[in-house]
This record gives sequence, structure tokens and C-alpha cells, in this order.
Amino acid sequence: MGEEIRCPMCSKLNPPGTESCAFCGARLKPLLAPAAPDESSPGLSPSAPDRSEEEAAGEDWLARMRTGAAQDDLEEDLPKKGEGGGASPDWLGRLREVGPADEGPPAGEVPDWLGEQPEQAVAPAGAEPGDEEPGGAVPAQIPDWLSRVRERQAQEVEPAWEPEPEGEPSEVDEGWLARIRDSGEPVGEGLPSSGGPAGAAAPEVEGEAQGPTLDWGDLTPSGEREAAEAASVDSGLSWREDSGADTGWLEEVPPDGEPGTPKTARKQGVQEGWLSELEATADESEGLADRRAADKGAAAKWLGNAEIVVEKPFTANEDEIGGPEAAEAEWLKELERGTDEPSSRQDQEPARVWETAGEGSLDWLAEYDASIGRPQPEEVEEPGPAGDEGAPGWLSEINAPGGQGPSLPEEARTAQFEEPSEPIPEPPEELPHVPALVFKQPGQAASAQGQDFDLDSIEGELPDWLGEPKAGGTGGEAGGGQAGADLAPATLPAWLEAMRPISTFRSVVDVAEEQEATLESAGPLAGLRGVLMAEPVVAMPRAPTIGAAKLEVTERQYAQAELLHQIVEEEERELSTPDKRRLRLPMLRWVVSAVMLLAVILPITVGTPSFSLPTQVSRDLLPLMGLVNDLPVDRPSLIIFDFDPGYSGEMDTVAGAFLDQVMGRGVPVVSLSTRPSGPALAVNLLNRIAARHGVSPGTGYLHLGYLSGGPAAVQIFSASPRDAVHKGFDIPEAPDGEETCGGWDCPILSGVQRLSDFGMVAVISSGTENARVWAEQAHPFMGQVPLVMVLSAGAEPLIRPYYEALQPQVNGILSGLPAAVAYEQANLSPGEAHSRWNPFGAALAATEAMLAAGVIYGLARWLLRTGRLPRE
Amino acid sequence: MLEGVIGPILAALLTIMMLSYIIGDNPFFRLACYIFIGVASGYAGAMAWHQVLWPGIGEPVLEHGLATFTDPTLIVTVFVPLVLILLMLFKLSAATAPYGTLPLALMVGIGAGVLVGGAITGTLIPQSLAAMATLDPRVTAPQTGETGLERVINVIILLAGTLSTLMYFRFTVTRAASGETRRSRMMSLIAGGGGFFIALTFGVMYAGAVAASVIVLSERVQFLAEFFVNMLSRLTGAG
Amino acid sequence: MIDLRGLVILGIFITSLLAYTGYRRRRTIAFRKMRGFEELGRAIERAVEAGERVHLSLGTGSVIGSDSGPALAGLAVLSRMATATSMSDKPSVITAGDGAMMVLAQDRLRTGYQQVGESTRFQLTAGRMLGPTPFSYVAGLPAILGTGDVTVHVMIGSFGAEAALAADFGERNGVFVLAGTDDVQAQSLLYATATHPLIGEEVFAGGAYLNAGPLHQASLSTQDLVRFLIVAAILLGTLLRTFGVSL
Amino acid sequence: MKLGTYLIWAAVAVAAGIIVLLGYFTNLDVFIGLRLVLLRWATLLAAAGLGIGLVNLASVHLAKVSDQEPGWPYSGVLIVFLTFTLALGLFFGPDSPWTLFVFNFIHLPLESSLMALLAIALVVAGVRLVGRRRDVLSLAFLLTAILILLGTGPWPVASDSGLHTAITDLRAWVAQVWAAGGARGILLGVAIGAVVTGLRVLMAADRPYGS
Repeated sequence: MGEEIRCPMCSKLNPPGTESCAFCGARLKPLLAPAAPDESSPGLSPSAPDRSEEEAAGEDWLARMRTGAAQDDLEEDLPKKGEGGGASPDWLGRLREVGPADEGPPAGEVPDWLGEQPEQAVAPAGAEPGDEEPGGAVPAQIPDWLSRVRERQAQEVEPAWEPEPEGEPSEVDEGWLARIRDSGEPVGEGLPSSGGPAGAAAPEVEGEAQGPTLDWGDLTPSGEREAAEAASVDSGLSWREDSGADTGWLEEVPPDGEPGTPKTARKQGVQEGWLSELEATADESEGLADRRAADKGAAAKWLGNAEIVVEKPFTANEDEIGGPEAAEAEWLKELERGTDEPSSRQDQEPARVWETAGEGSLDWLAEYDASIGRPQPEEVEEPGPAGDEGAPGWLSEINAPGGQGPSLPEEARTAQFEEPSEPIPEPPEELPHVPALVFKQPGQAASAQGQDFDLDSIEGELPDWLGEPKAGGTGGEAGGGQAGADLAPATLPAWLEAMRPISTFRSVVDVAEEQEATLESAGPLAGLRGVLMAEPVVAMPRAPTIGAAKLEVTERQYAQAELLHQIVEEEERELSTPDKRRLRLPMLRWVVSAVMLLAVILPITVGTPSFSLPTQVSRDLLPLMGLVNDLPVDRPSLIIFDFDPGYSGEMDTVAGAFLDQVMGRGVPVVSLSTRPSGPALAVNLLNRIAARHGVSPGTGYLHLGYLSGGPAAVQIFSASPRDAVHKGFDIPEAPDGEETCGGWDCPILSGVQRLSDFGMVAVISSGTENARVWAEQAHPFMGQVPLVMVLSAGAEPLIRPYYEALQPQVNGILSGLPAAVAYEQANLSPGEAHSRWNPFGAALAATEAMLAAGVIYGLARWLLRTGRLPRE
Repeated sequence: MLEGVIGPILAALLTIMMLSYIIGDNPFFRLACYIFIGVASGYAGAMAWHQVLWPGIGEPVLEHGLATFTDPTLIVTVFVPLVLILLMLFKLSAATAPYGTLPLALMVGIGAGVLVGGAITGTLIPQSLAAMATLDPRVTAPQTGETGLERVINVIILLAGTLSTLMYFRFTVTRAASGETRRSRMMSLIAGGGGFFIALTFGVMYAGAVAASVIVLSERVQFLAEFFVNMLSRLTGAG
Repeated sequence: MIDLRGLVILGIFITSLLAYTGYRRRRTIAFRKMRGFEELGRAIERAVEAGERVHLSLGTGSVIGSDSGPALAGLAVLSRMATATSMSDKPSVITAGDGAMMVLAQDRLRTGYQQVGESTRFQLTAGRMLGPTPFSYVAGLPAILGTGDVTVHVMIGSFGAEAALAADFGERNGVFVLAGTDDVQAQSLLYATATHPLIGEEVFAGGAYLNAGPLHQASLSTQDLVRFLIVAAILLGTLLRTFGVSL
Repeated sequence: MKLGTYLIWAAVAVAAGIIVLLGYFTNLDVFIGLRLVLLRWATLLAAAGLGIGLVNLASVHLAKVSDQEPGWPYSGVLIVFLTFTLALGLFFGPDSPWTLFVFNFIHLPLESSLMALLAIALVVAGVRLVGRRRDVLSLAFLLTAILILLGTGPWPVASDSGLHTAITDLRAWVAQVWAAGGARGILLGVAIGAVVTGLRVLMAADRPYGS
């Protein structure tokens, strides 16, 4: 099985060494790491099995973790390794070269050191000097907090130490050396598996899937290994023993005949041991926190541009699956997936670059590629401006050990804060791209909530790269995402929890599918929505597992299936590019404009066409005129000017007819406006009508001015008019220029304290909203005072129900030019309405004709098209 | 002179510049728009100051002096709003914006209260009650005088229009086994009727708006015609 | 004296909102398709991809009035739009006709950018007041829509008849126009002028259809429940009144 | 820090909203008094908000001028007219002859002309509608509009005919019965939507004032 290569595309097995899949033609060869035999590598077996690759990856991870745990050793170790003869000069040279990516040197160091064990039965001499010297240097250089951690770890792990069969280390060595010696590409190939954050390698075969687990789990022992120099093998033994200790727990994992399974189990076990330590002491997770911070940093940075990508699937997952069971199921699938495809790691190498982009591993890859002078793929830089800061930041931390002392434990605690206390929910943190999703999603919740989480305060203290994950701050609970999901409903009432404006992209909301679809922000599909993420597809289990009974389709898988369906559908219908109407000449607009202008100009200039005045009198007219005739002349009528200057052409005409009768009867008029420009309009109209009837300002009419605040102010005014309007407008002046009176202290308003003290309230409104506000909000304060609405033609249908109700809230209504003309006729005082009648009639006739033509043209095209379709 | 000649010339010029949009977007139209925004903004600002802020805060502070900060009534009606306004000024800068959130939160809360209260007491209750018209043929409508079968038919149409329109907007749908979402046949029928009523209502209101805007168009054209006639008569008179 | 009728209606709203919010966490509810919002998603994608600008108009309503409703719904849409367009070369522009509303738009935009870690890209001038009166606001639109870099013109706010001009400016520039408001007359004009009009209460559904939060989707279910209750109440009231019972 | 402030903003908004809301449903003097005070504050704040909006407007256009962005001369003109009108209004008052002159001969004609453009925009949209959106509702929409227009305005010929009278009556019936029913349904729906939108704010689920 191990020799055969499983195709990443069709999953069929291909004979070893095949360059491309015999079934689907997918390329296999470049993905294989040629394990070139090299004499200079000690303990190298002639034929290095493929598995060594996986181990190498695992060990690379292990090495990388060591750099995380014992950052301060990094610089010293390399030369000393060189002296120890554990590595060739060119190897060292390349390591320095690759240094910034920080993967090379430790990766080289570890297998080298381990590789000599088989030859030197119990205590590898070659390894000792190599490890002792740095070990000796360590206490001088490592900060106290780190040494404390190591001491504690040493005490904790010691009892478990036992020797263990070796051989894998040598394989590891071979595999690793083979890649190192091989020119750039293999190194670059090996590195992604080692350099990517936990999530990056997770989707791979067991070796990969557990790679992160291994190095994370092995983190503390590796730190301790450098702390406890005397037993240099202890660390190695320790993690092996750890692993051995947890096989019982692994009985949950289905027995698998494949060679990788025991290793998988062991590595899981390692994780268990490590997890228990992690939970035991926060300090122990410093190195881990370092790693996590890097991962989070990258993830958060990358997500900074791609929140929507990760939002939907994960939130749906989190919301719908709701908790650890699902998390466990997911994780077990990952595990099984690994055991299913032992050799697919190599096959999926390149895919992994894309898959893991979301987890920020591309930052690291970018670093690496840059360091070996390979051009960086465009897509790799896509993830965004913050994208390239992650790795350097991470490295700068390594180079500044002291500085990180205080901040790291803090970060560790922050990370652990969300950590599930049970080991089992932990693995999801290693699931592909899940951490990235989690980091952002809950983070978003936090920010949407006001980002009032502690991380905000931490932000100030942490360096940038540590501050990055803060965006997902609360979401620092990567794996804890599930834990959070199952804790929240228990601690918060559902309704309260739901009030957190977290954007939940539920695929089950049919209408929201489009919006929910993930938005790719890297790769050639950058910017496209609904792109199927590579990882979940690759990670889709192919066979039911022990969880089969529980393996009903999760929300996440459902979402992915839906997504795939959508994508297939989308293929058929392409997004139409926005039509550039601006490029076309607006012929129709010109024709319509010309016809309407002509229709209006002719009656005004030539006098034709001429239209007969309306003979029918609206049934609303006589009651309104009767109401005005009954108005008391000793109480002012309040006229509300609720229209903008744009409507003055219509409203002056319609209201003019009404006000002409009111002021003609000598009823005092007080104007008020709910619009800033209303008072000026009131001045224009009332001055004109008052001049016609010889009414003087101050005694015959008055302007209260502007009532600011919209509907709210209408309420205030209705409740207590004098409190709402403080100052008059266009206050009348005596001949000597002195103001005769202010707003409320004018004689007209002397008797007015409440809205019901007016003789009538008339609202001249161009719209429906404010007219309704007066009918609804002010009417209750009006008592028996009649409310009249003078309306623009378009507002009538909405106000009329208030007028025609069995208990009317509106006592009179006047709307539109025809009614105004009829009013003027009935009032025997032809005014502006009459002068507008002919152009109005002509323009309406032209409009009717053009609309009819439009209907006929549209119908004709419609029928023609529908007639053509069947023929086609 | 100013109001008799310069004013009308200015008004006619600006009217033509604005109406030139009929031809298409052009610099004259743009210029007219910017002038309009400037003038409208300046005028609104002056109104807000003279009609609201000065009488509401400026005058009381001048009138009562230090008492504004000691008299409980003035503290509530003048001092607190003054402080809130000062806080609001923090929103002028991105750096200080967070410190000015209090007045905004207050306004949003008040607005939400007015929105909910106004919608329930102003529309939901009165409109629902108004829709509950009696189907008794003996009743006579006070304003229209309708009675008998005519009124009953009208009430039924009103009722059908109100209810079907209301149901037209229903958002939730049932999901078929195939995963497709659809409305039940009954709901589709009612919603279809609602759509028809909505189309009628919109058609009526559209026609009303056309009629209103046509009056304004004729008023503008009439103004221009009268302006040119006056100018010609002045010129000929002067000549 | 207490208006029990109003309080009961308020209680029904609150209770069903909370109940549906809890219910939605266990069961999912399907909503009818709304082409406008579906097309909006595509249009925004296209704009982001092409590095074009998205314009959201919050209308001319005030914050403190009953006309603030659609603008509040527009702000919910804005919070989603801000995250979606944060990676675009040209950030979204939000305009309002009220100063306080403009400030709210700026705050919402800032929050949206912070959510995606792009707070440095936020500019105070991304939220603008075009003009303090309805028509002066509309007069400011050609300056924004005519620049050529705006390809999505979303109007979710309170408008009067001037809404037709605002939509027409967009149509004339060949941009995607989605428009909705609370004023029925303005809705009728938008029905004729806008490519994607939102009619009736659809303007309040933007948050739910763009997934602004669980409570937004629960709101739609609540609206439907209250809708049924009102229909039942009207039918019952009509019967009672017909039989002479005064309400 | 943020936790505290965010809670304060939410609490202020919710408390103010509830007080105003209860003012609608109770006649208790406490609530009515508090509601009036809050509404007065809101009115003053709205006016101040207008000021902030004007500063924003000016700053946006000043930036255009200083950066010489495309169309910057227009922005310059806007700033000039804004400053000029504001100065006139502040010094002489909005009801002074000078300010009213600017209003009557600049503001009024410009806004009226914009409204006049609406007529053409509406007719163009109507003519295009059926061809652009081929559905029955659009057809019903336009046919209703034509019917209403026919019943609203005079006819060039036969204005006194029985047909015109019939169409006028039909127009009144459609507008006052059929359309009124639809309008009431829309109003109720909008009110329902407005209530839930407001309640989301009062429950602090929507916090447009930021966090």
C-alpha cells in the first residue's frame, strides 16, 4: 500500500513511480519527494520508503516546535551542530540561507540528532556533544520563565520515560536528508508540511494529519530535551513513551491494517499527554502559544481580507452542529482520513498550498520561497497586506527571546482561555483551516459586539504579530470554537445569545445562499463567491467509520454540497456584465422631453390647445367649503406648510385656492412649517394672498416659523405648542422698523395655549408621511378642532381613508389641480389654478399618449418574443 | 431693480441650467446642482441656528447666566443638551469619534422609541380598526354618503385589498422535499391578488405624482415664458 | 391610564421576536426568494472584483423621527456591505440627508472595517451628507454616480418623491439600482424607475436577506406571525362590527 | 474599557427608547414629562447634527478643491454659495430680505426645476416599463396609471361627454376603493416592519451608534 500512490483527483491507486495518474491523468511525479540516496548521510538505508517522507515532515514539525519552545537556542545550535559533524557545511549553508523561514535548521537538526541513535545503542554519542553544548549555553540564555517551565516538565515527564524501538528516526533522517540534499524543490516541498501551521498539514495523510499533533504534542518534551542535557535521549524517549501511554485512548480509532496506523495512534497519544500537561500548567504552553500566535496571526491577517470566505461554512458548522460531538466527529473523520490515504500526502502537496492558504501558511511559504530566491506566486500574496508580516514577526520573536518573556505566557493564557478542558475537542484545532475560521468568526462576533473582550486591552501590550489574532480574539478558542458553541447556550439564554449581532451564514436560508457563499480571496479565483474550498472536499471521508452511526450529514457538509450544486448551476448562467446604457444616446428621453415641453409651451404661448374647465364638482368640495365658512374669525387657524420648495408650483396653486377663501373671510392665519424652507414658502404665499385681501401681517396673519425635529417635534407641538416653537419668522415691523410683536406674544395668538385653541388646523402637504403624522399624532390633541388636508395629487389615496373612516380623523380634503380649479370656480375667484389648467391638460394628454404608446410597444415586443421562442 | 430685474434673470438662468439635464448630464446642470446644494445647506444651517439652537440654548444661557448650571430646570432643559451637543462635536474627527457616541446612542434610542410607538399607535391600531368596517348594508358612510349594497361591495373590496396585500409580503415559505421553497396554492392565490392590488395602488400613486410634477413643469415653463415676455417688453419699451 | 391594546401588541412583537430567535437556533426557516437582494450580492461581487465603488443611500430621513426605520434597516445592510467591500480597491460611499444619520453611517462603516481588520482603510469622508433637504440631497447624487467608478447604487432609507430622481440618476448612469423606502408614494415611483425596487416592508428585510444576524431573520418570522394575527383580527373585527358589536 | 462603554451606549439607547415608547402607552405624568424632555433634547441634537453634516459637506468639497480632484471647480462654487448663504442667514437672519432674495431667486427656482425634471423622468420610466419588465403587474400598473390620468385631467375633445364622466367616476372608484385597500395593506406591512426594526434597536441587537 505504501508503495502505491493514490491520485488526489480520482483517489485511484497508481503503481509506485508513476508520473501521472493512469485513471485521470492527474500529475503525480512532481509531488513525490525523490529520496535520493546520499553516502554522507549516516544510517541511510539504500531504499528509503515513502513513509520516511511523512516522518520527515513530522520531524520537521517537531524541529519547528523546538524553535518555538527554545527560541533562544536557535542561533547557537546551528554552528554547534556543524561542529558536531552532525551536518555537512553546504547543509548548514542552506540552513542559514533558509533560516528566515526558520524551518530548515531545526528540521535538519532533529533527524540528524535522532539519526545517530540506532547506531549508538542507548546513548547516542554523536548527539550528546551536539546537544550538550547548546544545552550548556541554554541556562545562561533562556529567560527564567522558560527554564521554570522546563524544570517542571522534566519532573512531570520523567517517570514515563522508557526506551522504545527506533528506526523511524533513522527513516526520518533519511527522508529529511534526502530532501535537504536535493535541490531547492524538495526542500520547498518538505517545508510546507513542516512549516505550515497546524491547520496547514492537517488534511494530509496520518503522518501529516498528525504531524501538527506530533510537534505540538512534542513541544514541551522538546523544550525539556534541551533543558535536561544529561539524558539527551530522554526527550525522544519521553515523547515515545507518552505516545505509548495513550494507546488505550486510541481504541476509539478504528483498527487499520495500514502501516501508518500505529504511528498515528502514537502521535495522538503524544497529543494527549501534551494536552494533559497543557491543562495542568499554563506556563508549559509558552512555546505552543508562540506557535499558535504565529498561526493565529497568519490566519487572522489572511482573514482580515476574507472574513466572508470563512464566515459561512464555519458559522453554519458551529451554529448547526453546535458542539463537541460534532467537533469530535469531524476530528475522527480527519483521523480516519489519514489512515485511509497513507500515500496521498505527497500527492496533495501542492494542493495543500492552496488548502492551507486560509490558515496563513502561505505567509510562511512566501517567506520560504523568498529566502530561496524562488518567485512568489501571485496568489500567495493575495491574502492581503498583512499577509507577509506574519512570518517575519514570528521570526523576530524568535530572535528576541527576552522581549517575549512576558508577552508569551500572556498569549498562551489567552489561547488557553478558550481551550477545551477535555483532550478530545482539542484535535479540531488541528483540523485543516478550522482554526482560521474560528479565529475570525468569533472574533467577528466580538467586534460586532463591540470588541469588548479582554483581548482589546491586551492589544496595546502585544506586538503586532500577536495582536493580529485579536481580531479573532474571542475566537482565540480555535478548537475551543466548539467548546464555546456548546457552552454558550448553557450559560446564555438563547435569545440573549442570539442578540449578539454575529453574522451567521446559514446555508439553510435559501434566499441567502448567494450572499452566504464563501468569497475566495486567494488564488486565481480571488474575488469570486461560491468557490468550493479545496480542503473540505479533500477531507470528505470516503467510507463510513466507527462514527458511521453518527455520521449523518453535518451542516458543514450540507453547506459544501449545496455550494457544489450552486457552482454547477452557476456554470450555466454567466453573470451578465452591467449594460453601459450611458453609451447609448437617450433618444427616448429626448423625444419624451420634447413632447412634454411642447405640450406645456403651446397653451402658454399660442393659447392652444384649450381645455374646458371641470364641470363636475368633487363630492369633497362642498363639505370643505362649508367647513371654512363656519370657521370662527376670533380664533386663528393654524396652517402647516409641510412641503419643499420643489412642490411650491403645485402646492401654492392648490393651497392658494383654499387660503384665498380662508383669508377672504377674515380668519386670522398662523403658519408653521416642519421643513426648514417652509417658513419662506409660507411668507411668499400668505403675503401674496394677504395683499389681495388687504390683510396686514401681525394682525391678519403671522408666521411661527420652523418646527424642527420632524414627527417627534409634531408630538411636542401637539402637546404644548408654546414649548415647541420659540421664535417667530418674518416678524412684522412697524413703520419705524421696530418689531410690533414676536411670535407668541402677538395679539393673534394671545388666546392660544393648546392645539385645541386654534379654530382649524390645515396641513398643506406634498407627501403622505407627515400628513399621516399630523392625522395620527396631532389629532388626539385637537379635540373638536377640524383637521383639513390640502394635498399633492399623489398623496390623496393614503390620506383619504382617514377622511372616509366612520370616525374621521380628517375633516376636509383638497387634492390636485382639478379640485383646486373647481374650488376657485366655486369660490368665484379664478386664480393660479385656472392659469395652470391648459398646460396641465395638454401635458397630461401627452403623457397619456406616450404611456399608451409605451404599453403597446412593450406588449408588441413581448408578444413577438414569446411567439419567436416556440419556433426556436 | 434687485427683485424686479436681477432676481428674475438669475432665476431664469438657473432654471434653464437645471432643465438642461433633459439633454443629458452637462456642466451647466452640474453647476446648478452644486449651487443649489450650497444655497440649500446654508439656508438650512441658518434656520437651524436661528430657529432651534439659539432660542433653545443660546438665549437661555445668555438670559440666566450661571443659573443655567445651578437651576435644576435649566440644567435639564439647557445644560444637558448643551453638553450632549458638545460631545457630539467629537464626531467631527475620526480620532475623537468614539467619545461622541453618547448623544448618538440617545438619538437612536429616541428615534427607535418614536418609530415603534408611532407605528403601533399611529398606523397598526388605527389602520387595523379602520379596516374593520361593518358589512351592514343599513350603515351610511358619513363623508361619501354611500350606503346599501354599493357600500358593502366597496367595503369587501377594501377588505380584500388590505388583507391580500398584507399577505403578499409574507416572507416565510415551506420547503419541499426537493429542497425547493414554495408557497402553498392558497397562499399563492392570495399573494397574486395582493400583487394585483399593489399594482393598482402604485399605478394610482404614480399617476398622482406625474400629475403633480407636470404642474410644476408647467409652472416653470410658464415662469420662463413670462420672464422672456417681460424682458422683451422692457427692451422694446426701453428702445 | 394605560393603553393596554398597544402594550399587548408590543408584547406580542417582543415575545415572538425572542421566541423565533431561540427557535432559529434549532430549526432553520426558509424565506421566499427576493431577486433584488440576490442580484445585489452579485453586483457587489462584480464591483469588488472590478475595483469599483458601491454607493449606499440612507435617504433623507432623520434619526429621531418615525422615518428613521428604513435608514436603520439600511445601516444593518451597511454593516454587511462594509465587510464585503472592504477588500475592494475603492471603498464604499455612504450618503445621507441628515447629519446625525451620516455620523451613524460613519460609525457603522468603521465597525465593519474593524471586523475585517481593515480599520486603517476607513475614511471619515466615506460617510457623507450630500444635502440637508430632500432635493438638495438628490442634487448631490449626480456628482457621485456620474464619476463612473460607482457601479452599485443601493437606496435603503426614507425618501419622498425625490426618490424617483435619485433612482433615475443611477439608471441613467447604467449602474445597478436597488431601491426601497417606507413612503408608499415613493415606492410607487421607485417601482417604475428602479431596476430592482423593494416594495412595502421588503425594505426592512435587507438585514435578514444579507445575514446581518439571527435576530434579523427572526424578525421576518415575527413579521409573518403578526401579519397573520392582524389579518385574523381584522376579519374578526369586521364580523363583530357587522353584528353590531362596537370595538 | 470597551466593554463598559459599549454597555453604557446600549443602556442609554435602550433606556431612552423605552421611556419614549412608554410615553405612547401611558398617561402617567412621569413618562409624558420624561418623554417631552427627551424629545426636546433630540430636537436640539438633530439641529446640531445638521451642523456636523454641514461641516462634513464642506470638508469633503474643500478636500476636492485642495486636491484638485476632477470637478473641483464645482466644489469651489458649492463652498462659496454655502458660505455666502450661511453668512447671510446667520448675520441677517433667515427672514431678512437678503436671505429671502437668495431663497426666492436661487433656491426656489433650482428646486422647482429639479422637480420639473421628475416629470420627465417619471414619464420616461413609465414608457419603458412594460418593455423592460415584462410582467402582468407592470402592465396593470401602467394601465391603472393611464386610467387615473385620463380621469384626472381634461380631454382635448369630448371633455363633457358621458365617457369622460364615466372614466372620472371610474378613476374615483379605483383610487378611493381599490387603491385605498392596497395602500392600507402596504401601510400595515410597513408599520410591522418598522416595529421590528425599532425593537431590534431597543433590544440592543442593532447598535448603529457603533460599539
